[in-house]
Amino acid sequence: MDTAQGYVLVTALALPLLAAGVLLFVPGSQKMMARYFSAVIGAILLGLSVYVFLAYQAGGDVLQMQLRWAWIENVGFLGENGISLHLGVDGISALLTLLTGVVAFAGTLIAWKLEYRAKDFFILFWILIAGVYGTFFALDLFFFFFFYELAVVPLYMLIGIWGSTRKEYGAMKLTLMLVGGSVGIWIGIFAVVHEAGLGTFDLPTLWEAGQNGLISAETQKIIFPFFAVGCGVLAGLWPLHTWSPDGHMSAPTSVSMVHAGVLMKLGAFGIIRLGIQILPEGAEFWMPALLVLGTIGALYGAIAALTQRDFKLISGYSSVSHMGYVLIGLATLHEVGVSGAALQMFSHGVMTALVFLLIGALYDQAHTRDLSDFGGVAKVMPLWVIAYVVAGLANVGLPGLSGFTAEFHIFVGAFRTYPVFGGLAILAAAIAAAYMLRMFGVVFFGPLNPRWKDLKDLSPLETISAALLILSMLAMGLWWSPFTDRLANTVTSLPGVIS
Amino acid sequence: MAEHAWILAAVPGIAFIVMAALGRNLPRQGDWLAVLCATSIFGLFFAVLANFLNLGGGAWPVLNSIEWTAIGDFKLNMGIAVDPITIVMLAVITTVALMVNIFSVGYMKGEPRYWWYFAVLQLFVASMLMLVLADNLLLLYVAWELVGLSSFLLIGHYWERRSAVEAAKKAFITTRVGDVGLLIGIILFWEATGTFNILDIIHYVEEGAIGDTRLFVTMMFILLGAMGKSAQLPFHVWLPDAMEGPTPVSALIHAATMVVAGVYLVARLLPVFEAAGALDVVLVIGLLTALFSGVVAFAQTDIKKVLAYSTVSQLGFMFVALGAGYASAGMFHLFTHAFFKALLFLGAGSVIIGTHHHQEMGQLGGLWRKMPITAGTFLIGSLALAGLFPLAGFWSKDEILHAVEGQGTFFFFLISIAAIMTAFYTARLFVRTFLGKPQDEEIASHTRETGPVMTLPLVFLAFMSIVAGFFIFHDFGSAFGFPGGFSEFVFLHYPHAFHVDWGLVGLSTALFVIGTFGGAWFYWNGRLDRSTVMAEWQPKVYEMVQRKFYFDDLYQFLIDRVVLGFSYLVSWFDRFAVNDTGVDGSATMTGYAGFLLKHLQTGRVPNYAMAIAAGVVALTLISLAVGS
Amino acid sequence: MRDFTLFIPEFIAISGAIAILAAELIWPKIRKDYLAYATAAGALGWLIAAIPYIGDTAGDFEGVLLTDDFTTYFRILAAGIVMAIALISAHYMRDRTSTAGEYYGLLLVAGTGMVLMAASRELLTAYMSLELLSFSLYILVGYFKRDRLSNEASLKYILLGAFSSAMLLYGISLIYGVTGTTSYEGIAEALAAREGGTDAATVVGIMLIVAGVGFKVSAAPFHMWAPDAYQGAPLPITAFLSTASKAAGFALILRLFTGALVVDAVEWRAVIAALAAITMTAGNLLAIQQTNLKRLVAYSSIGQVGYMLVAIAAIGYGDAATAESASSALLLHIVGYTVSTLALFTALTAHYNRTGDDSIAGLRGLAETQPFLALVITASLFSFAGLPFFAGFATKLLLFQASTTEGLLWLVGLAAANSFVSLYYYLMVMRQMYLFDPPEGQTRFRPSPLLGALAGLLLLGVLFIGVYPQPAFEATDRAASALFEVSASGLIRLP
Amino acid sequence: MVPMENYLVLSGIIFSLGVYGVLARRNAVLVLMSVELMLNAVSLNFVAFSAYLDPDKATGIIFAVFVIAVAAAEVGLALAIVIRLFRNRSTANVDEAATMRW
Repeated sequence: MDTAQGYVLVTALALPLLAAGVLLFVPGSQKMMARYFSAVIGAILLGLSVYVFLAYQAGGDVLQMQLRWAWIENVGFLGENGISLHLGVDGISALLTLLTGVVAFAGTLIAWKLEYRAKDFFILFWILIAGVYGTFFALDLFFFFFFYELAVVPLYMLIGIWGSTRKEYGAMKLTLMLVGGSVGIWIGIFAVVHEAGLGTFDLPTLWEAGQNGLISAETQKIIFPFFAVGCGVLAGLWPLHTWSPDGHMSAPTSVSMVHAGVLMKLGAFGIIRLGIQILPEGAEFWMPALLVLGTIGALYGAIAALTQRDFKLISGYSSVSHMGYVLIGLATLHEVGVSGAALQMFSHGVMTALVFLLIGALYDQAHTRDLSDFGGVAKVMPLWVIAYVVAGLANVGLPGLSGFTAEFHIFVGAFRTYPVFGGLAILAAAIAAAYMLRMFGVVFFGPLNPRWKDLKDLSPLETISAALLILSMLAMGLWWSPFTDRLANTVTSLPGVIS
Repeated sequence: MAEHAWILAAVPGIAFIVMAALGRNLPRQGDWLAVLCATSIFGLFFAVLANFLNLGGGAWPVLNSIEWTAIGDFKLNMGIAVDPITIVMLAVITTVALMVNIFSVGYMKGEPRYWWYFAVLQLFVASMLMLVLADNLLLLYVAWELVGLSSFLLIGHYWERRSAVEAAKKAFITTRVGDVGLLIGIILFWEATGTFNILDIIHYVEEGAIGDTRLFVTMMFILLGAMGKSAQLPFHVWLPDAMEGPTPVSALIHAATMVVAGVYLVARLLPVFEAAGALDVVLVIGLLTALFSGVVAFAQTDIKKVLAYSTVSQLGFMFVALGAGYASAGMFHLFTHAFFKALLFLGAGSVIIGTHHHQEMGQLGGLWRKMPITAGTFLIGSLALAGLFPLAGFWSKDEILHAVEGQGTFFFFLISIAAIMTAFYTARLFVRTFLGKPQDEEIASHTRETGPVMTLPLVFLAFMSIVAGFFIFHDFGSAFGFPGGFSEFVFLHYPHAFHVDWGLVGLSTALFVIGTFGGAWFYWNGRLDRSTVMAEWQPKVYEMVQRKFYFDDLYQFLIDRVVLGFSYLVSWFDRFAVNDTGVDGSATMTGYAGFLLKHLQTGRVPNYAMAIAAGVVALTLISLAVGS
Repeated sequence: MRDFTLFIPEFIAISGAIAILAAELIWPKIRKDYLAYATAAGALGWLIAAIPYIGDTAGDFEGVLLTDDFTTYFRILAAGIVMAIALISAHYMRDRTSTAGEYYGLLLVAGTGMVLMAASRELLTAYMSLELLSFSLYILVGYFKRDRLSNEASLKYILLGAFSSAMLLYGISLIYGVTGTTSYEGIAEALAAREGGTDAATVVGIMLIVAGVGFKVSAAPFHMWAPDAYQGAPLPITAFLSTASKAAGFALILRLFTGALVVDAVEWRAVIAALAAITMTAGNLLAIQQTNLKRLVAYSSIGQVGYMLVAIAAIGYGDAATAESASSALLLHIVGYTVSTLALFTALTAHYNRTGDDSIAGLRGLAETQPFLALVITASLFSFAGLPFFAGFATKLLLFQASTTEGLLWLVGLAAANSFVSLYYYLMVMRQMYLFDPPEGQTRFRPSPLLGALAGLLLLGVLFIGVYPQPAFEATDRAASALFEVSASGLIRLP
Repeated sequence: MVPMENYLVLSGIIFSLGVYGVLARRNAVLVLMSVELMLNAVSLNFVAFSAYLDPDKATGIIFAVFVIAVAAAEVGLALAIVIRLFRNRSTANVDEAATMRW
């Protein structure tokens, strides 16, 4: 059964790549075909992702749906299982798979209205999605890195071609910073594989090596920062977050959605997969530093967001703030805190995807994102405003929405380990309320600026996407156990995680 | 039924979902659904009550919980606990909610987003019921935030008005600051005891499981949350502004139910506060709040603002009672206050509708002729607030005075002053609004009494304002199934049978007389000359009072200059230092290094040859240096 | 033993060269692209003839040449490169010159030189093979004799080439003086038998040899000829320079260093590491500043040489197993790099044949006018940058991983960082193609079927090596183990 | 018999002179001649080593012969290129052949 389920993972991984391959041969003028085709692929992927999440058994083994195809072995320095296409999910990646399915589908629908080189867009989009799935599924260091890079690189063109405001600068900066981060991961990989001396890139084997002392504590302490900073860049680790505001400002809507929604999670996920699991001792040694950076990020992002005038900058900084929570959660190395980090990844993913969706819907009509240009938009775009309010409330951690579920776990974990930082993190949540409500007040409410009386509300496609995302937020907010149960075993099995 | 009291919260919750989803398309935009819902929970409450009383004291509290989530050793249950305090709160909430729902049908007629108003009202009721039913602090916090959200939505109901938006924002953010404290406190409890369950926590604390300092700190954080929600100094600023919301909302949320959540929380955790030695803090805060807002109420001219400051002041009274260790006194005042303050707010609403949206006292006056029912019920409410024997407010205030008696003369004196002030501004309010001559004939000519949809709730609440006080009596209580009266019923841990202390009754009545007649004399028949005496005699003091002791200005200054200033600083730092210098700078430096380096490539053969020769020399040197 | 059957493939190549020269002498009016096809056919024959040698027992030719899997590996590589370059050149040369016989003949000769460099087990033979390749290249670079840039390029190349080969020879003479022999085995034994510590003659000799071969592979600071030569040379020759010439250099280095000098690794390993660091850094930093595509590729290939030198340094630092796996990974990387480069130049030539513009800005809007070429260029540049799905990702990762040894982690880290810097200028090229609209008047065009097919084929190769490197890696692993069967790593002299 | 060191020193001096010539001369022909000087130093080295250390096999002498041959070919090729340079630019100054740089 396990292997059979493994083919689900292979399908989820191969499908977007196949889609990209097929689209390559679709004439550029056949836009509708590309759209329908992508929507179908997105729907199938959503189905597969939901399946993966639901089929992951809460009480079962940590790694499920494993599948291993030999790839490169017994050659050069590589031994048995040197590099293999080893796929599988644990609780955290099952959750993030679900997130990917949801956000990718929503993103596909949003990209519907793209006119300029629509086909090319979808090609790159699907490559990116394949990279994301691959990173979550990979249980082999080589393929982890392979897909990690695969997810990052298409962004350059996605932003550079279809972006707005200072798109070339944003695209170049974003790509370089993210790839720069992956250099750190790369170096870490060299060191880990070399130190383990097993001639294999197989992650479970390396985890064992790291936990059984094959990689000495001293070495772990040296290697861990490479992983942490490398992945941290993508996770918006302060002070390496500056690609986030600029990149998001430039990116087209569905790219922002996928990027902030899913891609940033790859970074945090990498810290778990590579940092905590391979290098438990290094992780334990460095976590206080990560905690401080995470806390700074959480506060800094929130405070900076208070006075921004651009929607996307607010969301960009708020992402920095929320990813700060994720880092705090990880840094607690406490079972509740780490679960919280995983939950926050999901929560922030759907929430921020929704926010970018909505910003895009407004920007496409208004061609400005300056807060002070607006006012009383609720009059003309009620659905839009409701969706935004829901997203905003999730952002400020209102109970009943996913944000609270996640943040609560993080706070609990943080208080058990580092109470002062836990308090600061909660403070950041209060500041979040301030910047969100400020934006609500300025943009949504008050007298309607007559300039905007012709704004249209969400289109049906946008409504479907938004509803899907809101549903996800509500699901996690209202009923925790399907999510926490799946995380429980995984989190407690992480090395060095205390209870 | 009592163990299924969660149904009480579920009914309005479902009503909210149905109304929010279908709302506008329902007949009459679904207001009947709201009233139906309120009626049914009102009825269900009696089912719960009957069952609860039948079970008898041995079965209290009635518990019912399920496992919610578990991660490793971290286990979390969610459920309800029904004990007498809960029952009291349920009584208040269901009753006032029913009245307000009915009243709203009249008040909100023709207003924008009629359906949405009722939908959110149901959300509020659901959350509020959940808040009082919760058996653990986490669920309580969840409900706590949700009532905050409903309050935010309802205050901002007229969002086309900039002031309403600002008020809603202010309410949400101010209470949120307190909520941060509450959440920290809750997690600190968990940290110390490993549970969120309220009864377990109390149990642990009584066993001395938490160290003194730590417990005190925890309780301070919890208190922060209670102060925020109950608008205690210095968090009181949001409540008067919240009057931007529709008036029935003010009655329900900002007088009877939500704002007393803080009182409820402190009463609930009173043993813990006591163990932590934090009661004095509660007392002092309550007293300061009571006095402060009593003073500010003098200078307010908007009916609703006066009532708002009065509410803040009365909440202070409740805190004082709790701080004195008399949970029953606090809860009793909460109980009676809910009825007469709801009555007053609804009365104010009736005035607003009757006069076509005028609520400045300076423009009103002499309304009793045009609106006799409103005036009559308002009078009852006012007298109850001022503490006329034997109306509801008298008994509860009497209890509070009794409670403070033990805290020393100084506190007793101050609380008496506060009581006089209450009577004084209440008299001012009533006299200037309903008695004397109309100040504005234009308004007066249009004024009509409101219809039965609005007056009937007033009458009912007036009735309650008269009789609610009698629940304190043993015999009265026995008749309803709880011998010992309110005090004993509410707080099993602190049995405190009620005895009428005639000395105190006399004093209390004296305070009422001084306050009321002083106020009435002062403001009788629109004698504005006398009311402006203060403004002329001590303009600075008067201005200070009118500007609410500059609290709002101070906060505004702090936000504009300090918080936002800091934010600008951070943004600038982020752009300039982190981004332009750190990130772009390193990119530029890399490019510049390339630029410098490329000039070595001169294109001339001798230079190239020189590089080769120099390279050989350098390599040799490196080799000799490293190799040996 | 003089077993001439060992070199049947090279005989075919040389015969082909002579035949082509003769053909043009006999039929001066022959269509020049036919010569290209003939060359390609010859190279194909060469390649086919080389196939039986795969896995065959090592054949020793008088102790100076050795045909083992290592040699065969370079044979196939050389034949492949020559074939591809000939096809790339077909239209390019037809349009630009009236005599192409020497051009195609010399391609085959140069390829043979490359194979002999890989096969040499003796310094004189190695030197002669090197010069065989170099002389061919001098002429090829300056083939457009009336073109000022081409002429200037070949002048610089030959003057500096002669200078550096004099250095190399002086180094060889010193080593000969110290050891009394020129055979690799003999040198290794003599160095191992030598008593006492460092002696200046050996060190200077090795350094001069390093300079000589460093010049050949264009390692900084011996690289300066390369950008100029690349820019001035005919476009296909630029491709040839950056593939065959570098591969040959590394073939010689691998044979020489593992067969003879590895004994004295302590003397040169730090130097090679430093050379690698300087080379990759200089190459990548300078590449950022370029506006000409050929120069960009030149500097980028210098950066690549830096990465490759990491493996050579690892041979000096690691144990025998590390050395072998590093060599194997290096050979794999050379394949990946070669295929990517050829793909790039195929596409660039197709573009150049139409526009005659070899500046980066000339690629503007290529994604609109010719999406396929843009895709091929993107694939090869991303392959250089080491991005997934393309050869460079897998080969570079394996190369660095195999080269990771104690004391060399810093270099591997620097290499990774450099490969990040390189992404910037590759993206700058991408930017021209994808982010901008084509200049006025540029319309969609089709590349010639020949180049299109070749580019497609090479693109598939790039993807194949990137996604499933196992077969290629196995082949290079065999080559490396053949190399280490005759290596002197057993004689390593400890400091 | 003359000690081997003398040959080596002489060869070293000649080689250095050659290097100096390459670095200092601007005329392409003179640069070439300097390279020849270096190659001669190499040949001297080989012959000396061969005569003193390896008289039986004479590897060095053979090497020297090859070096001479290669040098001749090299000069032939290089001179042809210099002539093209002169044709193209009317100068044999290597400094002026610096169109391509940076």
